[in-house]
Amino acid sequence: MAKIKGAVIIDTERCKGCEVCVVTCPTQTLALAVEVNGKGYHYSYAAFPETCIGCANCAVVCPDGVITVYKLKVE
Amino acid sequence: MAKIKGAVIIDTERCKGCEVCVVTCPTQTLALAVEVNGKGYHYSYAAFPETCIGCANCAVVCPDGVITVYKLKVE
Amino acid sequence: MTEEIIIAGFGGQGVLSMGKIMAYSAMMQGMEVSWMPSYGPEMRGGTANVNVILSDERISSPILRNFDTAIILNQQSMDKFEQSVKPGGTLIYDGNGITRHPERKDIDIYRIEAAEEASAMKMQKVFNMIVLGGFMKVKPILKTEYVIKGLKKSLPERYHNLIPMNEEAIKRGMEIIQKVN
Amino acid sequence: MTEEIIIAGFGGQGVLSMGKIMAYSAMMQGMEVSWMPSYGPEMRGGTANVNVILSDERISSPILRNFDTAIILNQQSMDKFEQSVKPGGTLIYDGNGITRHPERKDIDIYRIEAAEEASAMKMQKVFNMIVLGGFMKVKPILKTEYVIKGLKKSLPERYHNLIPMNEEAIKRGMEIIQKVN
Amino acid sequence: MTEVKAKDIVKPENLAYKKSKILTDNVMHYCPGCGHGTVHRVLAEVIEEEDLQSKTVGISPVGCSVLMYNYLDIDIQEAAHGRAPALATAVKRLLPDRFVFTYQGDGDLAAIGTAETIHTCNRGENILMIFINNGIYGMTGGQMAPTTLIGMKSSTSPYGRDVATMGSPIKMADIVALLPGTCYVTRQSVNTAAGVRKLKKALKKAVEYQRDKRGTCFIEIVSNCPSGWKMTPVESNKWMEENMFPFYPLGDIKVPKDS
Amino acid sequence: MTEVKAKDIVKPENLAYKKSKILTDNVMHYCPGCGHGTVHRVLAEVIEEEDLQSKTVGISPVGCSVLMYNYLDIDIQEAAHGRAPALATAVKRLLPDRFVFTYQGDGDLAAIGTAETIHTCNRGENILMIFINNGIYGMTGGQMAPTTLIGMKSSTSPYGRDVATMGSPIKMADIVALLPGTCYVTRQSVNTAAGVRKLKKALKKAVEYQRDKRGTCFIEIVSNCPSGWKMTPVESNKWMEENMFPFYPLGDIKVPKDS
Amino acid sequence: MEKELKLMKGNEALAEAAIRAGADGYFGYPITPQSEILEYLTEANPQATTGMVVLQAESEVAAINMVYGGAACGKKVMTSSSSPGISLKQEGITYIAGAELPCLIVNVVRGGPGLGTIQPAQSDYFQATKGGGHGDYHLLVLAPASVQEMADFVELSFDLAFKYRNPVMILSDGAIGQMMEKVYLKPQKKRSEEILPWATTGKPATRERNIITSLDLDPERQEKFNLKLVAKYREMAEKEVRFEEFQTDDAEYLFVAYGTSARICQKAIQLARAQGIKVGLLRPITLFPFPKKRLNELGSKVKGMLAVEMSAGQMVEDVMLSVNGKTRVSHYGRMGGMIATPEEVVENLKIFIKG
Amino acid sequence: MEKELKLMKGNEALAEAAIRAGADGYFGYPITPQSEILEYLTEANPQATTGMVVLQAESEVAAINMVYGGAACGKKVMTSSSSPGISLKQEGITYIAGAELPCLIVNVVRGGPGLGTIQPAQSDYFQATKGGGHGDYHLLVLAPASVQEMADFVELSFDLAFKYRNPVMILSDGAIGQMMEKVYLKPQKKRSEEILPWATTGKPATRERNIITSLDLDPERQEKFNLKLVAKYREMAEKEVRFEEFQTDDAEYLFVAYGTSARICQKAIQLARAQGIKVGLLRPITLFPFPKKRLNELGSKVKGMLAVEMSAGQMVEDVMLSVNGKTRVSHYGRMGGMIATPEEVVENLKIFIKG
Ligand SMILES: Cc1ncc(C[n+]2csc(CCOP(=O)(O)OP(=O)(O)O)c2C)c(N)n1
Ligand SMILES: Cc1ncc(C[n+]2csc(CCOP(=O)(O)OP(=O)(O)O)c2C)c(N)n1
Ligand code: SF4
Ligand code: SF4
Ligand code: SF4
Ligand code: SF4
Ligand code: SF4
Ligand code: SF4
Ligand SMILES: [Mg+2]
Ligand SMILES: [Mg+2]
Repeated sequence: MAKIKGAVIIDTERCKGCEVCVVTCPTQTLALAVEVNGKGYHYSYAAFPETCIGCANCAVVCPDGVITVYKLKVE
Repeated sequence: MAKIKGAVIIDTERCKGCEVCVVTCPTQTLALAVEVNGKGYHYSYAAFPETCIGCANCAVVCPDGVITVYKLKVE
Repeated sequence: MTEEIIIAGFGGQGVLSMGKIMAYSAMMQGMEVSWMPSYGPEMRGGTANVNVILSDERISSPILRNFDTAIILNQQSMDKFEQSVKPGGTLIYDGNGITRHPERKDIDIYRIEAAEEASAMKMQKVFNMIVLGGFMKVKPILKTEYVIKGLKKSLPERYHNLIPMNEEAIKRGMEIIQKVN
Repeated sequence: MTEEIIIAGFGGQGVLSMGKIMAYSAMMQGMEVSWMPSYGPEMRGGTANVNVILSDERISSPILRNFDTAIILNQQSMDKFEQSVKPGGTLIYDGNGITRHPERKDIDIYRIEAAEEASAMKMQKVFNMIVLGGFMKVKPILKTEYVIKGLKKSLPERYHNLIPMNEEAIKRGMEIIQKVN
Repeated sequence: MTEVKAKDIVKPENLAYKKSKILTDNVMHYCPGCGHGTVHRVLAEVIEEEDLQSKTVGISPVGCSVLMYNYLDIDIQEAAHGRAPALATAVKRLLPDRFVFTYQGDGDLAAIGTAETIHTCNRGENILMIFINNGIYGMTGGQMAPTTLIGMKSSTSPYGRDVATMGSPIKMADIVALLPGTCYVTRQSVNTAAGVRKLKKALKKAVEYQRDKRGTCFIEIVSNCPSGWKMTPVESNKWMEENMFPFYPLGDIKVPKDS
Repeated sequence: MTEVKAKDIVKPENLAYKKSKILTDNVMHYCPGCGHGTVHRVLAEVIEEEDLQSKTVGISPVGCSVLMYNYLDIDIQEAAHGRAPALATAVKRLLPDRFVFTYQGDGDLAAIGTAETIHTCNRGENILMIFINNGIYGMTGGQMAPTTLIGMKSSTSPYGRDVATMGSPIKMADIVALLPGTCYVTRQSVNTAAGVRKLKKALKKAVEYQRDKRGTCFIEIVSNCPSGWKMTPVESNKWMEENMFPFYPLGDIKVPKDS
Repeated sequence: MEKELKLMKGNEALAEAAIRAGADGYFGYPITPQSEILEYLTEANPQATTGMVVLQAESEVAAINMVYGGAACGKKVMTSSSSPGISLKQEGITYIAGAELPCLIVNVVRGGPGLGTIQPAQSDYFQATKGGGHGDYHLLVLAPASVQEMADFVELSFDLAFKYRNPVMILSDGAIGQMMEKVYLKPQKKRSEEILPWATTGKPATRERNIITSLDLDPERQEKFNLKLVAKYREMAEKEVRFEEFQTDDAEYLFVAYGTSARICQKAIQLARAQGIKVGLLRPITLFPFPKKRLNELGSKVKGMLAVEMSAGQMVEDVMLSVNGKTRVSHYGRMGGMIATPEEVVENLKIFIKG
Repeated sequence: MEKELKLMKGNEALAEAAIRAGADGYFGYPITPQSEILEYLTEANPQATTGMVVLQAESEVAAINMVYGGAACGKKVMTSSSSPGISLKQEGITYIAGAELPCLIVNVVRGGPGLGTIQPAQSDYFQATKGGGHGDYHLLVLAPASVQEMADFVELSFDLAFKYRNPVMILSDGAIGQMMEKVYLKPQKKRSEEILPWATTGKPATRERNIITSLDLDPERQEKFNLKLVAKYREMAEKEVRFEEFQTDDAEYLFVAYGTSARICQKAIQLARAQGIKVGLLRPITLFPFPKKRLNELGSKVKGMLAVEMSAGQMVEDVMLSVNGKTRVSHYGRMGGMIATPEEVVENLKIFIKG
């Protein structure tokens, strides 16, 4: 069965830690970091990258447009 | 049979000759005068006073409120 | 030569357009002109007046207190402007509706029964042209040919058939104006 | 005595309210005070600073270029205000997030690890009170009892249970502030 | 049947109609046949009959009715163009037991004053708004109004109102009826005696609703402007019936739920 | 199933989503989680995908989005508070083949700009109006907006919006849908990926309608203001779903007759 | 009753003082840097205590016209805004002046033109004093220089507004609006229940109807009205000029400055005198009427006057008109939300002295 | 091509001249005494010939903001109104000045304040020249005194507006708007098709995006912008001052008057000289920038200057600022729609001469 694997690249320095992507992700791939970035925000990152299915929902809801998504069909 | 007789008093100096009362009167009592008043208007007057039934329609539509109406029930 | 004129009467008597035709024809004759109305809220029945200046020189003030000629078409205007005619000047008035006639001795007074004439001729619309004719007779500044040109310019094309009637009115005005004093 | 102070840091660090409590307690001690914030569009994350003046005399300008004391809570503010301390004046700063430490030799420099302490004590909310405690130690103008009074006035009734925690924070601040040069 | 002479009829006890004393003796500056005068007269009657003179504050607009204060013997404020509802809002809030009304033309209420109209209705201010819709700017000499009909000529739509460039006539009553703040929205006319009598009833209802603090009452009166329309008064009324009424149908648009 | 490493996936040919180039690299000044940013991003995508950069003139309002010109790589005019539709009217009439849109908040569009909103829609200007309804004045620190919900607290309704004194929240989309000048009126949101994708479709329709000169398109976006509402972004989205959406239901309110 | 001591922002002090002065109504629209006024009032909710009406209007235009309506009822009403909002109110303001109504308008000035900045400025001086609206009218303009004056000028404004039946403006700026200082607040006054004889509150049988209007279609009557206004402004100029002097006795040079700039000049005087420069300050408190007479007198005494303003040079024109060539007059200004420091004022005084 | 001779009202001449100057758009709202401008344009329907857009807006506020939008596209756009409408436009005007946009605003002044009268006045001088809106900005203000100038100043205004990227105002009055005179009209110009480099017309790949705004949240940058404006106004003062002199060579006294008042003063000169009084006239054509330098020179030559205005005294302040005490300056004014006659001006000149 063909499966879709995804990966996200988050520009963590520009992330404002709003968590909107985190709650949107259907596969709980994302989480907010314990550390803060240069602006003082707990940025979002792919805590469980292997679960990402590349649906781009996170990127589509990110108000700051800091997520880039890639996906690959894996046989 | 009881009949209603009416009479109108028109303040001809204040009348602007708009003719609205004339066309409103159900009994064709009123007409515009050939002469003009001090303001240059062909004022309205009771051309056929005997036909007036005192319905006050003329007074009610007169924009300048210059008509006073009286009526009497005649047996 | 500078002629300073006021025309005053009811709105609807064609006061403003008479002034306009005067100014236009003078302009066609190469003169300097100004036409300055007193304007009010745009409603019927008020009074209207216009200052018209016809001159060989550049016109300074278009608004004046005293005039060479006053053309007066109702009682209110008579009350207001009789005194504004310069000594030696001219007052032309229509007697219709005038209850107190002009009394000054130091000016020339003319009367023109234009309203009467207009209704006799069934040409209410050209009442003001009759008055204009009177003025042209008394003060021969404007030439009839230019007045007609002026009319042509100021009337929309579709009314040009009315021009002969206007010409007729001017002629009548010239005939019926009468010196009073 | 006149003490001219600037407090500068991120919005959200409690810069403005620290200034307000200073002003309030000084006022309760009978001093003249002024509190002048730099205000921006009301959005999070910007920088904030406030000029506070405590004085025995009527205060003239509430806006100043040079200060007796600067309390500096982030790098941007350090860059902007280090030079504005008067020679012989005082600079107090929190080392957290500071990448370039103050370099002046002609002023007294104090460091207070308030952010660290606040998170150690799990009292992030009273970070600014720790800093205030440090200031009170270095510049003994404000009396703790009046500061507490000030806190009571500025906190809504329902938060008065937090006052002991604030008092504790001030005490900690007095303890942990350290002279650097 | 006996012969009756006029002098037998004209006696105080036989009086059938006389203008209200609230209408002053000043000659109204309105053009012959203009509906403004009729509305003033009816309004005066209502104020008299409801004994409201000492309680009424009226707000006149900028428009032909700017001089309303010369004709109604009540306290009146003359507002800036379009702002009568703002004045009325303050008056009513500061003097909640007074009867407060605005009187506005279509330029005033539906063009420059659109925001004030909508927000006053939306707040549900307890006032009466009287809206004289004559499809034109009367006062300034007959320019196009927001309510000018499609194809209708005015001094600023000399070739007729063109939808593509000037938009469609706007139905303010329908818009304010949408807002929860209004309690009574109706469209009336004064070109016939029956119409005038209906308007009077509507005005009385508005007085009652205001007394009961029900919200904003909005009475539109589709009216004529013989001068602006370049018609005789009688022609203008006819034209109005044939052209305005189909587009602005008369009758109640919104009535209080329990009435 | 083979193990796939991130580095195998992150390759240009596998790109699934990347922000549009029309969105500049400037860090947006919006608060974390604010819907303004999302709408900007979608708008940028549409402008890019429809190849409109060289044809677009945008009008930003006074409100949090005043600085829109820092984030969209297109020509932008910054209007006075409430007046964006007036600017857009002139731009579109002078440059009829350009894609012209306004972007306004609820204070801007539904309070001070009410008259411009309504008359621009009534004239049926061929523009797109984007309306961010977050029920509050974000920019100035959280004051009540005309669209603030009943009972909702703000810095000028600290005890909650009270209908009796402050009126009800106003539904601008419903009002403008009444006007013949509008061709497309819809209410959207950006709090979920599905919502964002719908908004994008709506924007593309508006582009098409404007190209076809169908009249005014009006897209309301019910959005959040975490700062003004004093909530975290995630809380604010939840609150919005539970409170704003019932009152401002999402979906099309008016669509062109033949579509 | 004792005055109450508080630490408040200028905006808050003004709002609280309005309640205590027995104001009947406030109508406003949010704008930085003065939104605290409306916010404070909605929080304080005086409707429940004094009965004062507080209403957020749909716009500044609506707000000023609400003020018009309320003032026409003889009520103590007010509005506040900042520069762009005040520009929008200009038509309403000239109507209020033309209808001779009392009211208070507060402008907490920010940098302009246009949307500008939200930082403090004094660049609305011309608008406030010469008439930003059309027609020959003037506001009476008060310029507070402290939070205390923000509070005190409210009652003063209402008193003057009713005395002259003229709108009064408090011309403040973002600095004074946003800063906190000590302020002594007066005790609560009761709202007046008096019905003023000219007010439109419903016509009783006992008087003629009252009409509030700014219209007169007859220019002769309108001119009489204009002359009445001129006479009123002249009376203000005679009776209502207010100013404060600092160290003018021995001054060889004079700062002229109001509001925030005057505060800065006070400090600049200390600095300058420490350097041996004898400089004083005249602080106009009323900007209209302007302290012309006193400045003219001082014009004979000093070697020069430096107008210090947060503007490109506006009040300086009134200074020049006051001294009419008697002494040198110059201007030093910062703009766009920038505020001069006392130090730079001294530097510029020295440049001025050098000529 | 020949110039065309017509008899026209000032308002009509201005409207026709706008079409012929190749204007791109007019946005206005009716108000007496200038409604003829919009009426003339709708009748002429230039959309069908030159492509000029003519639109009746829902209000003056909308109209001025349409002008803002159109000007931001680099188009030749204009609006017109009369006093109350101009007051409403103040916010829009200061935005346009703050965004450095070119446009033409026509004010056909009527008596104020408030609704006032509809008769001619000159009481909006301060508003026009000092800035009726907030913030430090100025319009370039032209004052026509004839129907010919109503026509001629349209193209001049657009030229100046684009040269300086600054709004230009034609400050006329009801008399000049309503009166008819001879006017020579220039031939029709084609509308420009040039796309200006700063205009917002859609960003091609070849340039950075264009942004039109009056906002700068950073006061330091805002101040730099304010200084740029100051420099621009200074440049105008150097290059754009326009005025006309009548019989100043031998004048012992000087009238200073613009627009309608200047016309009246010309006649007054004739009357006064006939009585042996050597009086001349300086007529400022630009009110901002004001002919300060020339007046200052004349200040050394004449025994006094009488500013004649249809106002309570506004331009007279600029006359005084120009001469700075060098000579006596006084004011004679009518108000509220009244116009002085030449005779009464002479009477008042005599009173002035007596002292
Ligand atoms: C701010 C302002 N703009 C414009 C005007 C000019 N004006 C006076 S009345 C009017 C319109 C009147 O039309 P409407 O409201 O329909 O009233 P009507 O005269 O038809 O009864 C206008 C535009 C004004 N006085 N003030
Ligand atoms: C004439 C004017 N009035 C008021 C303001 C202040 N102001 C700036 S933004 C704003 C409201 C913003 O609210 P909204 O339109 O809802 O936008 P948001 O910030 O919520 O996106 C106000 C009142 C102004 N700049 N200009
Ligand atoms: S692309 Fe989809 S699965 Fe992957 S992180 Fe984003 S939302 Fe989650
Ligand atoms: S949505 Fe964007 S800004 Fe928000 S946490 Fe996720 S990556 Fe960061
Ligand atoms: S009262 Fe009736 S019948 Fe008599 S004249 Fe009037 S309308 Fe005619
Ligand atoms: S309706 Fe009145 S004004 Fe008109 S003609 Fe009849 S009486 Fe005269
Ligand atoms: S212009 Fe029209 S609305 Fe005005 S009074 Fe005349 S008819 Fe009535
Ligand atoms: S204040 Fe509200 S609307 Fe403005 S950026 Fe912040 S969250 Fe968004
Ligand atoms: Mg109308
Ligand atoms: Mg909002």
